[in-house]
Amino acid sequence: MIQNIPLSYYLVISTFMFFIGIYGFLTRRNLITMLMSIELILNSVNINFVAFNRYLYPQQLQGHFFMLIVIAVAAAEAAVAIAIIINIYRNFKSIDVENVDEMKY
Amino acid sequence: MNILNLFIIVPVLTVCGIMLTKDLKQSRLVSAIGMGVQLILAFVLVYLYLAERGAGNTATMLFMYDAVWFPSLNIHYALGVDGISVAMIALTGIVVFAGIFASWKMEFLPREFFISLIILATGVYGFFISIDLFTMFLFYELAVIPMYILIGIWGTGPKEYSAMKLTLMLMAGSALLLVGILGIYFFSAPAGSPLTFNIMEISKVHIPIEMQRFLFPFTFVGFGILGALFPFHTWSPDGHASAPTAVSMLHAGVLMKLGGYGAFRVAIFLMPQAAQEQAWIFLILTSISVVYGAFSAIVQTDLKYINAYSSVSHCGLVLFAILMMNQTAMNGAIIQMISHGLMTALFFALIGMIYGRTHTRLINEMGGLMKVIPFLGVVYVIAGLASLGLPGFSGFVAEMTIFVGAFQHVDVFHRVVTIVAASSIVITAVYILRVVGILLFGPIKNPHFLELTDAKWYERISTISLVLAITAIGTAPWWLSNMINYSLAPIVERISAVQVTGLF
Amino acid sequence: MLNEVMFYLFGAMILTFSVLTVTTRRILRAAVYLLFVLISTAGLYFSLNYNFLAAVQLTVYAGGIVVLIIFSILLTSHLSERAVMAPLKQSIFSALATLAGATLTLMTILRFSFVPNTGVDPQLNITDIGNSMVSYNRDGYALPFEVISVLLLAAMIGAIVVAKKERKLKE
Amino acid sequence: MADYTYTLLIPLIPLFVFLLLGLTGHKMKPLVAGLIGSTGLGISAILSYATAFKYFIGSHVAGAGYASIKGFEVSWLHLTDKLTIHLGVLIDPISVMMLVVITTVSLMVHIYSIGYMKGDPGFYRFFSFLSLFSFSMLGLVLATNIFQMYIFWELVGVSSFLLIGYYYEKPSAVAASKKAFIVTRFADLGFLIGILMLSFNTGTFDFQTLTDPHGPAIASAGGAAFMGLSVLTWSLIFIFIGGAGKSAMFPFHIWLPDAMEGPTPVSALIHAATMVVAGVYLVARLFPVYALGAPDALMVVAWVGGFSSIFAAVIACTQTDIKRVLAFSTMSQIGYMMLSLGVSGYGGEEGLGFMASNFHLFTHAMFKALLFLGAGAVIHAVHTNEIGGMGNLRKHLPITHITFLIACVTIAGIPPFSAFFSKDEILVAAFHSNKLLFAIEYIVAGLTAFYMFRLYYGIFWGKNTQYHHTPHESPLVMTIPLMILAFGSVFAGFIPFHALVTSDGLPFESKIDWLIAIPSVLIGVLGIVVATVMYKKENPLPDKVAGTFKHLYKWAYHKFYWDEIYLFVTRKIIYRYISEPIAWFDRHVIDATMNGIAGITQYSAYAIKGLQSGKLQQYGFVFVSGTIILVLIFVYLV
Repeated sequence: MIQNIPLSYYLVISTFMFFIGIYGFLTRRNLITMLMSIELILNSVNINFVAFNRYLYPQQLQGHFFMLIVIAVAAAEAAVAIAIIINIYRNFKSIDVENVDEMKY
Repeated sequence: MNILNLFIIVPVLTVCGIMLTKDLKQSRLVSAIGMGVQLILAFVLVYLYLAERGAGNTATMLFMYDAVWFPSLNIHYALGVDGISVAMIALTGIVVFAGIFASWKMEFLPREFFISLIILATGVYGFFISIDLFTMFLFYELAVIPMYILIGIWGTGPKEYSAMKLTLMLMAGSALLLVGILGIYFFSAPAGSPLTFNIMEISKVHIPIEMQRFLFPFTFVGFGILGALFPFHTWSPDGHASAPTAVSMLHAGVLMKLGGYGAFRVAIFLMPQAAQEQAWIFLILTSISVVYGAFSAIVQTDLKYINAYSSVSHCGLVLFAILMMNQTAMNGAIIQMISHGLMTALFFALIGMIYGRTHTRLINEMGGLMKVIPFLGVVYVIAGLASLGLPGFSGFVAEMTIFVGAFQHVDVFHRVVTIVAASSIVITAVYILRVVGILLFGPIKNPHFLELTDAKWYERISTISLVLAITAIGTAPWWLSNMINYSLAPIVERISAVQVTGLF
Repeated sequence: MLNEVMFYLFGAMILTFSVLTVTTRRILRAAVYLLFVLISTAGLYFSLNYNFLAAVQLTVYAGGIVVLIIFSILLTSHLSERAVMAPLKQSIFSALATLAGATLTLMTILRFSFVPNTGVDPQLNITDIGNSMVSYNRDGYALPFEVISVLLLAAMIGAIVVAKKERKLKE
Repeated sequence: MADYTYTLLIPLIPLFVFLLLGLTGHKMKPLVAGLIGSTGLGISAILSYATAFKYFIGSHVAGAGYASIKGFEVSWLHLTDKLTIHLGVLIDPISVMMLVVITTVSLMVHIYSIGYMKGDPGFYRFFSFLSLFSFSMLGLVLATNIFQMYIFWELVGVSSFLLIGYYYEKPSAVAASKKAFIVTRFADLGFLIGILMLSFNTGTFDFQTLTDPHGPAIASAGGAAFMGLSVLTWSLIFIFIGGAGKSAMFPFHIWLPDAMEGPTPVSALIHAATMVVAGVYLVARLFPVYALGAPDALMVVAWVGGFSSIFAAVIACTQTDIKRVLAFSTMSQIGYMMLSLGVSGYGGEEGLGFMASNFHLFTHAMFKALLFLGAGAVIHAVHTNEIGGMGNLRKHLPITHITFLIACVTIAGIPPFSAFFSKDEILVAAFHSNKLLFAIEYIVAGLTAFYMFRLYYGIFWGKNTQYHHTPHESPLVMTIPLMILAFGSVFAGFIPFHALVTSDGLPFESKIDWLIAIPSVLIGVLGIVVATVMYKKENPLPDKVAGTFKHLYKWAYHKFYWDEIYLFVTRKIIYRYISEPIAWFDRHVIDATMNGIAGITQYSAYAIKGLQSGKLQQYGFVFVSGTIILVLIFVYLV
């Protein structure tokens, strides 16, 4: 069964996903794509939780619930973020992150 | 109930009372009553103090009160007074009282103004009565911070700039001071016994000389900045010029004395060896202060600047005398603090009153005011004469005590700085008479001045109370001097017990 | 065997679509690629025998969040629009930092040998999960559940307030 | 020993009057204020006369000498273990003599002022200041110790300041008062330093201890040396600087002519009879110390006095403002007194100069006050100070004329008027000590007679000047003091000073040395004759003489440019080259440094705030790289 696939493989996948998300966050100019990058990051973390739960402590449920909570947080975050993005769009007529630097200093 | 606690409680109650008031009339009334009570308390304290001494109480500090308020660091709310602090409290009482009357017509945000003013006064009272270094520092900060608000909101001219400058420089002083105080705290306790902030406890041990050498400059300069030590005095002219009348009065009259008092009570008293060693540096600085301030005052054209520079000169004399470290000079320093506090408060009150009438502080635009506002004119002349050290007023007593004391040192260095400092009495005469001559005498330059009215009753209360105090000290100095001398004796004994071969 | 195939398949899909998500110039496509990533992740969960999680992943993430994102894309962009890419310098530095981070993490992970607990092969059913979610016993998660529900409520209200058009002051 | 506690009242009554008039005077009728002032002073005068009578005659045991007695003393301020400032009254020959002089002149001036100041809006103020001055001056002469003297010395200075600046709306008066105060203040600094040195070395302020010939002060004469002179000598020289400032000795004399801006009675009281002789009194007070402890300091006194007397006499010959002529004459006469003290020795016949100095002080007070009050009457009548605006007044002002003439004859040293006696003693003392000084005094005697009669002729004879309204004689309230003082001027010379006021309290025999007296009288007469020839009738002679000594005349007329030198020093050097640079330095260097520190802080803040760009991705990049680096450090390197 799953023993054929080592735990590290999952971790490798989640690591790559995580850093791809970070790369996206650092390079994409569109706020929504940045948001999507964050979703990637969160998702990669979820994979870790689930994999650890499955491999190391299969009789327990912590990983499950962490994942559920992260999803909930991700949903909440997405909702708020999109609300903010829409508001920004309304004020700046753009959602390019380069234009949104009023909050400096 | 310890009487000293009242000095904190009464202002706090007054502040609460002001919060309940609605307008200028009510708030100034409450302030006047509160500070009047405080003034009476101050006199009661003087009386009780003298009575205790008369009854043969020889303890260094009287009316001690002690409560722990931060046990883990051994910080106490420790109170106690000796003759010196009693004298300073009486000074504060008079100046604050006069200050309230000088701001009788504070139309703009009166409640907030009086609250800030009284918080400041609380800080000053607290500073003078506490004998715990940390509590002292706390009250010191409490006195300095409201200054920013008072100048920044109710000031004139470039008030934000001045307020910022004053506060920042004084805060820099506080920072140095904090280093000094913490250093004293950590290095004063003998091995095995708990660390303490209590001055009387610390004075029983000797801080290691190496630490003293390091900590003394921090502490002395920290207090010295507030005492307008050259070259850290530049906040004073700007700050005073921008501050509203009562604030200038309190600041020059009382707050700057915190510097002198602290330098004496903390820096020199607790670290006598280092003080003896390093005194020469600061003696040079202070004698520069004295002469330099006076010379600068000669060419100023703004009344408040003149007075601010004169304060630099006079406060320089205070620190100068403290550094002479003998009983007579130190006695003179304390009297000079009180005397200068009263005189300069009187000056600033008068300047405020004159400014309120003429709407200018530039002496070149004024002239002949004696004719139209004789009361203020006469009081101004009295203040001027007191300031240049006329016998019969407090300044003379203070200066003469200082000079006689300073002259007790036989070496050339001390003689030279003494003579340099003494020469300020001539320069002082020059700038005082210049101002008086231009401002009050001569023909009236501006026809609009002919319509000016003389002092109102509240202005008279303010000025007369100060003039009376100045004259009282000037004509009967012995009670003040003896009161101070009694308390100075143990301090001087401690200082002179350590004879260090300094540079001179 | 099947598991292995599924794992490699989903792993490859995840990586591919992740890369595509962050590199494509069309924003709507990026959202769709993201959807694929999420679905592939759900596939991974299936292969781990965690059906409930996979279901949640599909419904909430793929069904909820992605739809939300797509809506907002439609609200704020034109479909024909090509996303502006970051300047080369920024891309290179980001890539370098990312690569360094990935290398570092991978080195850490791979150097550590995890010892899987192979003794049990739990058969989880939804009832157990539901019970422990609302249980307040030692292994119960009632409190986090409540907390997260409050958070969701707050986020919802917050999102509404933020996104609401400000009323004109002068009417 | 007699009880002299009541002498305390002599200064205290004027103080009370000062406070009364100062606080409530503006509500009084002017005349009431004047009367209160005069009455107060009158009581003081009577008490002084009583004291003088009691001290010199009443309780004196013949042949025992005059002791110095402390009538009263309280401790005022405790300074060090040894030094305590006391306030009290000291009764000895010179203080009693000064009491008489001050109260007499002051009383005359008070009465005179009731007429002179009539109608002035500040009438009460004038009288309260006069009382303040009287109080201070009396306190000064009664001082039991040098510090008390310094206290009253300053008070005297300030009363002088207030009275010179009495017409405060007149800029020249304000300037003059300022000048007087600051110049004397500068000299007082010397006095203060002198006191500090003296008291430190002797451990006492007290005059009785200081002047005790076997006391610590004189015993310390040999002490450490600085520039060849002992500490005692230096301290006494410093003290003399203070005295020279008050007494308008060269080079501190510049304030005195300007001080004539004050009302004339003030000039008579302060700047002729009393305050300006305070310097003489100071040296006389410390005379045993000077004579026994520091003869070098005494030489300084003599030479400063001698130089001042001839310097002032030369200037006086050229001035045209009558009050300024009198001012320089005062300076010249005080120079006489100083010189006389300077050439004196201690004890017995040796102390002739000391006696002569005090004698001259006494007679000078009488005739100089008379001259000033007479000049005041003239000014009152013609409303100008300039000699050019006067002339031929003898018919209009008969009483003033006679009394003025008496005073002029007195100052010229013609027997039997009082100054003849006192001046003769001075000349004798100088003759026995220093021939050069003696010669100077002869010249000064001639010059004195010359310029006084120049003045006299200029006012009362000379050309017929047209006046706007006919000058009329002053009221009785002004002329009676003139007559009383004239009486004093004539007969004061017969007081046996050598039996009363001597350096060691013991009387000695003194008689007129005709070999010296007759030439001096002749010189005086010569001066009068020259003045008569030149000025009695209007003639071109004065201009011709002035033309002959053109440069000397010009220099003397401009007071040898001392005012200009002082102006240069104060305006240019102190104001322009010290104060302004310091003020500039304060604003532009020290304050700029502070502002610079603030500026640097602000600049760095701006520099750092660039990092806070608001660019989300930049933050993200920094965050990620930072995390990587930290992980690298903490996981792999540490």
